[in-house]
Amino acid sequence: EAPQTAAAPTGTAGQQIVQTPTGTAGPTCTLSQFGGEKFDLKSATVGFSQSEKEANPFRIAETKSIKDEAAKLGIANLKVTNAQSQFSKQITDVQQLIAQGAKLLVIAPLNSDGWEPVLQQAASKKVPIITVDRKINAKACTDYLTFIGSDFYEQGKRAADKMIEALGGKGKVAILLGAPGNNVTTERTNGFKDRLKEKAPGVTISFEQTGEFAREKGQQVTEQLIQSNPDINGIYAENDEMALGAVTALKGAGKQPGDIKIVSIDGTRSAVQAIVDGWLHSVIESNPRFGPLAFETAKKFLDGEGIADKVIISDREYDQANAKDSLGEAY
Amino acid sequence: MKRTEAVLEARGITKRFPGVVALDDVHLALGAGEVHALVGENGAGKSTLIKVLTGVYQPDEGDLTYDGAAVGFDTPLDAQKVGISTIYQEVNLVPMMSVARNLLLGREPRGRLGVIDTARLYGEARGILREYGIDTDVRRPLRSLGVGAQQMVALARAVSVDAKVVIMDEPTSSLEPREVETLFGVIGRLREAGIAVIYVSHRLDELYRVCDTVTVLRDGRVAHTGPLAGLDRLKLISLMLGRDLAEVKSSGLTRFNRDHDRVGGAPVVEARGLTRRHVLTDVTISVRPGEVVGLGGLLGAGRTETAKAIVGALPLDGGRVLVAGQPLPTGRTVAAIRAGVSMLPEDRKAEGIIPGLSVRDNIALAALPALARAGVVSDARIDRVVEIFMKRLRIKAASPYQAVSELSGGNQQKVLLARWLAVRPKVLLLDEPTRGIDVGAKAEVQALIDELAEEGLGVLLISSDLEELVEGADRILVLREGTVVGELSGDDVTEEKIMAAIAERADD
Amino acid sequence: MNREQLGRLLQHHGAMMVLGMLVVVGTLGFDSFATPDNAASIVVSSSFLAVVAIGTTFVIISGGIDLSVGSLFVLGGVLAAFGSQYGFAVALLLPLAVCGLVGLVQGLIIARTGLAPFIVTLAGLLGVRGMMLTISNEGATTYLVKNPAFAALGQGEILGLTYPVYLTIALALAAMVLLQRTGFGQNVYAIGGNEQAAALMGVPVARTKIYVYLMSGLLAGLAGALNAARLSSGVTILGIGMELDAIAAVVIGGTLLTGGAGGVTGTVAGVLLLGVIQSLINQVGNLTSSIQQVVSGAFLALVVVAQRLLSKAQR
Amino acid sequence: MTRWIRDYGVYAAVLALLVFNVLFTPHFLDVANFRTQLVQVTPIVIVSLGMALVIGTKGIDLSVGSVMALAAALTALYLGYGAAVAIVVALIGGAVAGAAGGVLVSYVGIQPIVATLALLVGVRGLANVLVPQLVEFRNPDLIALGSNALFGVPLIVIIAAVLTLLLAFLVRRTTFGRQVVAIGGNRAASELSGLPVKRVLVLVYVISGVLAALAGVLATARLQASDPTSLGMFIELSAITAVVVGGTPLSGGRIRVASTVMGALLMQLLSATLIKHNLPQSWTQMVQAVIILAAVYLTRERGKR
Ligand SMILES: Nc1ncnc2c1ncn2[C@@H]1O[C@H](COP(=O)(O)OP(=O)(O)OP(=O)(O)O)[C@@H](O)[C@H]1O
Ligand SMILES: Nc1ncnc2c1ncn2[C@@H]1O[C@H](COP(=O)(O)OP(=O)(O)OP(=O)(O)O)[C@@H](O)[C@H]1O
Ligand SMILES: [Mg+2]
Ligand SMILES: [Mg+2]
Repeated sequence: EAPQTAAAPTGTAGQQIVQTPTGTAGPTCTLSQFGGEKFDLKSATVGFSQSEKEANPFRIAETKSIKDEAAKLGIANLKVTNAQSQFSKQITDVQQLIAQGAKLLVIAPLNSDGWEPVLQQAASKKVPIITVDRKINAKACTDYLTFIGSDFYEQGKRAADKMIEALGGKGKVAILLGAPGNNVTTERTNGFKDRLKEKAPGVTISFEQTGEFAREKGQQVTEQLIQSNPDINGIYAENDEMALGAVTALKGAGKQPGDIKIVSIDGTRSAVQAIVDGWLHSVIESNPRFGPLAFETAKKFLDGEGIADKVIISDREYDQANAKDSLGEAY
Repeated sequence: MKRTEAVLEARGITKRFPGVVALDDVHLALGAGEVHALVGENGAGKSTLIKVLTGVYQPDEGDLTYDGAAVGFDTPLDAQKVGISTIYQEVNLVPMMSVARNLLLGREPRGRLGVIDTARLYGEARGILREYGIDTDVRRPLRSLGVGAQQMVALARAVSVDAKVVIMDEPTSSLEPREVETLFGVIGRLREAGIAVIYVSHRLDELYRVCDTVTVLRDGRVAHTGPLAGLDRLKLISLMLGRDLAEVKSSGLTRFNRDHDRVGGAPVVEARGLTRRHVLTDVTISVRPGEVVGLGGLLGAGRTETAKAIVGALPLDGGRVLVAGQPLPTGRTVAAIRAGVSMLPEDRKAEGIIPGLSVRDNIALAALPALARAGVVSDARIDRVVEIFMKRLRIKAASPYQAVSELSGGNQQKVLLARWLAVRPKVLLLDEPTRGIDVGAKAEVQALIDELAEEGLGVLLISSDLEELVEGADRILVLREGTVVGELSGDDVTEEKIMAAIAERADD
Repeated sequence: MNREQLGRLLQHHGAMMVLGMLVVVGTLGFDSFATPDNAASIVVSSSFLAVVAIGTTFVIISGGIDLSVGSLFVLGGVLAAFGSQYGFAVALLLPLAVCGLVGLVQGLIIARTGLAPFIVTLAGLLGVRGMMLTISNEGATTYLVKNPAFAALGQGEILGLTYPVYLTIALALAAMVLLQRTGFGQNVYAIGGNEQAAALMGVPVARTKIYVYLMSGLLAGLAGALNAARLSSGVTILGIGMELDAIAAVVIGGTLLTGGAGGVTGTVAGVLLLGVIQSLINQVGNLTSSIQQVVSGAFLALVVVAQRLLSKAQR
Repeated sequence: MTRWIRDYGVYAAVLALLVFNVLFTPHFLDVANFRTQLVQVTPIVIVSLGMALVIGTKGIDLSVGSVMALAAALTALYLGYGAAVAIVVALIGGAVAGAAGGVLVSYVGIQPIVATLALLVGVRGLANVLVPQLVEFRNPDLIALGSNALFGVPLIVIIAAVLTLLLAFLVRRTTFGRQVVAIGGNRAASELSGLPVKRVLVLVYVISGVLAALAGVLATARLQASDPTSLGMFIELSAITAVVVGGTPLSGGRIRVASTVMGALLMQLLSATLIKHNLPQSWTQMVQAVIILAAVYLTRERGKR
């Protein structure tokens, strides 16, 4: 595990970079192992199942990246569905994509568990599935092809590192949790807590309430929090929206930038701007631009190359040092 | 007639509602084969007693014996199970369910596997209804029947079970004469079979025709109980009203005095050729100031529809209404009311009172715009109007702020009259203004109608009570199947002639 | 008479007709719409909502409403997955017992205190989701279905359709018989049509209501359990807004929200209609999520308005 | 006594919760804390006022949350023309959405819950079509509206208070208010009494829409961002709860304005208490369920069996 602090190489404008280069780590999967047949990506029906409304920067960037890349590659028949945050609907969406003859599926799962029916159907038709952003709890290469995305647990740990750094190893921290029942929430929380326990017992968590990944909720919870716990030193927000809501709350309470250290995850433009303005201490990136990597993986797979069981991207982080310069690359 | 031990007996029943003692130490004994009249003014406690007898209410004090044993019914179902069958005052069936399912609810014929056998369900229902002279498609929803037919279904439902006691709370208030005869036939048969009947009605003629004994309730207490034969009619009324016999005698039975000498001038409202498919055909009616025009006919003849059409509450296929020569826009109640035409609806509960509001708010409702300044209500003005009408109509209420739903039927009716008088109409359409209200209140309402006509108000009076119609109206139009089939005026206004007018065409 | 029949036909089978129309449109417009796979996906995914909506149909006909079914659905799933580690019977019975109990309690409160069903089941919606979060460690734990027999209950197939589909059909038929051909069904219609009258006619109003909410709870729990079997896990993020889908399906199916009229056939058609609309949107395959929402809302309004106008025209 | 509980139960419950917090919640007595609670409850109060009116007619308005979102979207779109213009457009949007619901309910005759359910889905979609994602703004006027105070009382709280008084006046003292209650009590009778039933109904839904839109504008001003995706999500349930807990029956025919505000405050204090004591979400929801039931049970209509 290597903490990544590198800013993106110039010229790639926020492109994802792979942390574990394909072929070096873990078992790989080839077309013959998978059992499928080669087909021409350009003329095939490709399905993309988005999980949530394209209403936040992450999802917008994610869907756009897939569509743009498909267009760039000349994939004429890209079918996009959106489950509107309803898991049952996503299952049905994917099944209907399969029924429409999709030869390749790119899925941004709403949830890691519960994919049994889809996986069975895809496996029987030998449709390779690439899941992006979130994992599916199943066997790579048999049930699905591979996973491309960040390591949420790792993000939580890195956020903890940043928090420890900001507080100098001592202080009281509040957590703005994501939506309950979400794998992302769970992993980002666990990573954060484990790391604190391990590295900085002096930092205690005195408050954790859900902000449901939404700005307004983040604002409201923070308002209550700073009222009843005025001695709080840091806030860990599990996404940028809640962090920005917290900033509004702090402003409203007459706090100055930096009074309370805020660390969050995602790397949206507004959040990076807030670092520049001094309100956020740092942001761990979670890069949504899966298009190029997903289709590159698919092409390699179809060309017979071995594909790793997971493709973990290296997320950057933003802080005072690089925020201003990286503003253009944030999504 | 055999009189044996009481089948059903109530002793010392007391029932209190917030603010009222509805029943106070009431005794009632009912023998097998006895038809027992239960009478009293509106609000005397008749319906409450019935509800106590049948498990709808629990008495605060007192006890019941049934078949010689002490009983207590927690629900109406308990009472029904042991053989007490009841027709409650309001038509109490389920409008959206079919006639057959209403009729046999709770005892549907079962087929194999204990599942309802629909063929038999419909067959049995048809059979039962035919006995009561109703020939209708039993699969139709009940609400598609007229009120009278619905009442007959309720009757058939109550009587067709194996009951030892049948209780009827004002069963005839919405029946037409022929149906009333059928009902009396049924009661006769029940008596033969040794079944006890409690019969509530405000129509004294009926009581004398079918009842053996009578219990008079007044203000929740038993004022008299004993055989009906030999009890003078005026005496009975004085018992109900709690007034001297002499006083009752002097005021007479109906309060109408017909000769409205100030009738005259151009019609204040004129309806021409009102037509609505299947309901009304070319109905033309006019009412002059100070005139009481009666509208006669059997149930379902289209009288209510005519009145509704005039005030714009019924969409029409043809015809128009003129007020003082000016045509009214069709289908707009607001316009009719503004022009001075108001209607007192037939169904007090469903279309009249606003139960949650006070007497005061109910009276002021229609006149609100007139009683307000720039949309802001003026309490002073409302108080004045409410006071005037409560006094004039002798509305009995604890205060203007009492909820109207707590008033007895007669007083509710007066509140509604007050609502309409408060908008100062030129014409009032009264649809069954005295239905279900007691002799005392009835006389008051009738006197009021008279008085209003004297003052120059035009009145259209719809009533199924022929006596009332004859005594009250200057001129009578007879409707049948939505068409005017006769007009009577002057000396022709008699019950016989009305009957003849209805019958003449019926025999075609 | 003829018009009356026509009106009744439209009220009862309007959803069925619109469904037919949409299927024709879909078949003509999209090659991949009328394929067995796509049809199966619609039917299979609709079956769970259908089971829930059958319960909702009873509740609505009785003049009530049940907002707790979405929460009971997810609770049922979590309990089933949790119970599956103790065997098939526990996996199936635990959710039924708990969800049935919740339904029973709601029914008792509604029937005995006269509180508005809307509010009681709204409290249920919150409370049950809270229970689910407690069991699943604030939603962090997803129990996996360990019992293969139980998983097969949700995944096994006959003729390309999974068991839950057949179970749903059986339940719908049973519900139809229950509603039309038993005393209980008659009582449900009666209390929905006129509660006071029903009481006076000797209908056990309280008991009927209690059964209705009990049934709704049981069916929601069963649907959740079946879904967990299908997904092989007790997913904790399900069921949000499902009560509204169920109500929409019931209403589209011609059941009056005021109670006293309606039926199961319409509900099933309503559920399928929602499924077909979703599928058509997916067939287009390029609508943005917000446009999808506008289309769904507009369609719901359209169906209800059309139904209303047609049934008005009959009079 | 029972009557007293029915009429003033909400006040007692709010008081009880206040006492609990004063005793057990640190820093509860700070002025800033009360400001926070009032500011947070404002949108719910404003929405509840409209909801109370709708419920008074025996209706229900599920679309309020989506209308808030629509208002947020419109505000963002028209902010370029100045805050005043944006607000007016947003309120007009709310009025139009409300009118759509009102027309469906009164003229077409669709049950309120269905009509407004369709709007709930459709209007939120529309708001998202107009503004697909959260938009931050820097308009000083709008930000001032959300954060400024007058004599220490936040502007938006003053606005909510004034609206409460206005609505109480409307309900108690105007012809319109009486007509609303009468229609809820008995629609057929109101029609025959010559009340402009359909017009009143449309107006009621329009008022609800405008109030929801205003709530949306204020929430947007406070958030300093327009967020049509999640703004007002599920607020209809909170508002209905506030109204019912305040003793306005869902069966219509009665409206209690002051108690509705108390109902909203009760729910706000409750959630604040649970958050401040850092209880997990699961607890929060279960406690809320119990309190709602208890409150509604105590304030229920009695005498009817
Ligand atoms: N549910 C109730 N709550 C409060 N008061 C009631 C209730 N039911 C009846 N009352 C009151 O009890 C008294 C008796 O009413 P009841 O209905 O028994 O009269 P009634 O003799 O049947 O009159 P009517 O001839 O008009 O039918 C009246 O004063 C009435 O206002
Ligand atoms: N809801 C309805 N559906 C179908 N037909 C109806 C409906 N209501 C009334 N009718 C029919 O309209 C006609 C007129 O009925 P209406 O009630 O006006 O009679 P009426 O003379 O006023 O009798 P009464 O007032 O004594 O009940 C009848 O043929 C009746 O069957
Ligand atoms: Mg009575
Ligand atoms: Mg009539």
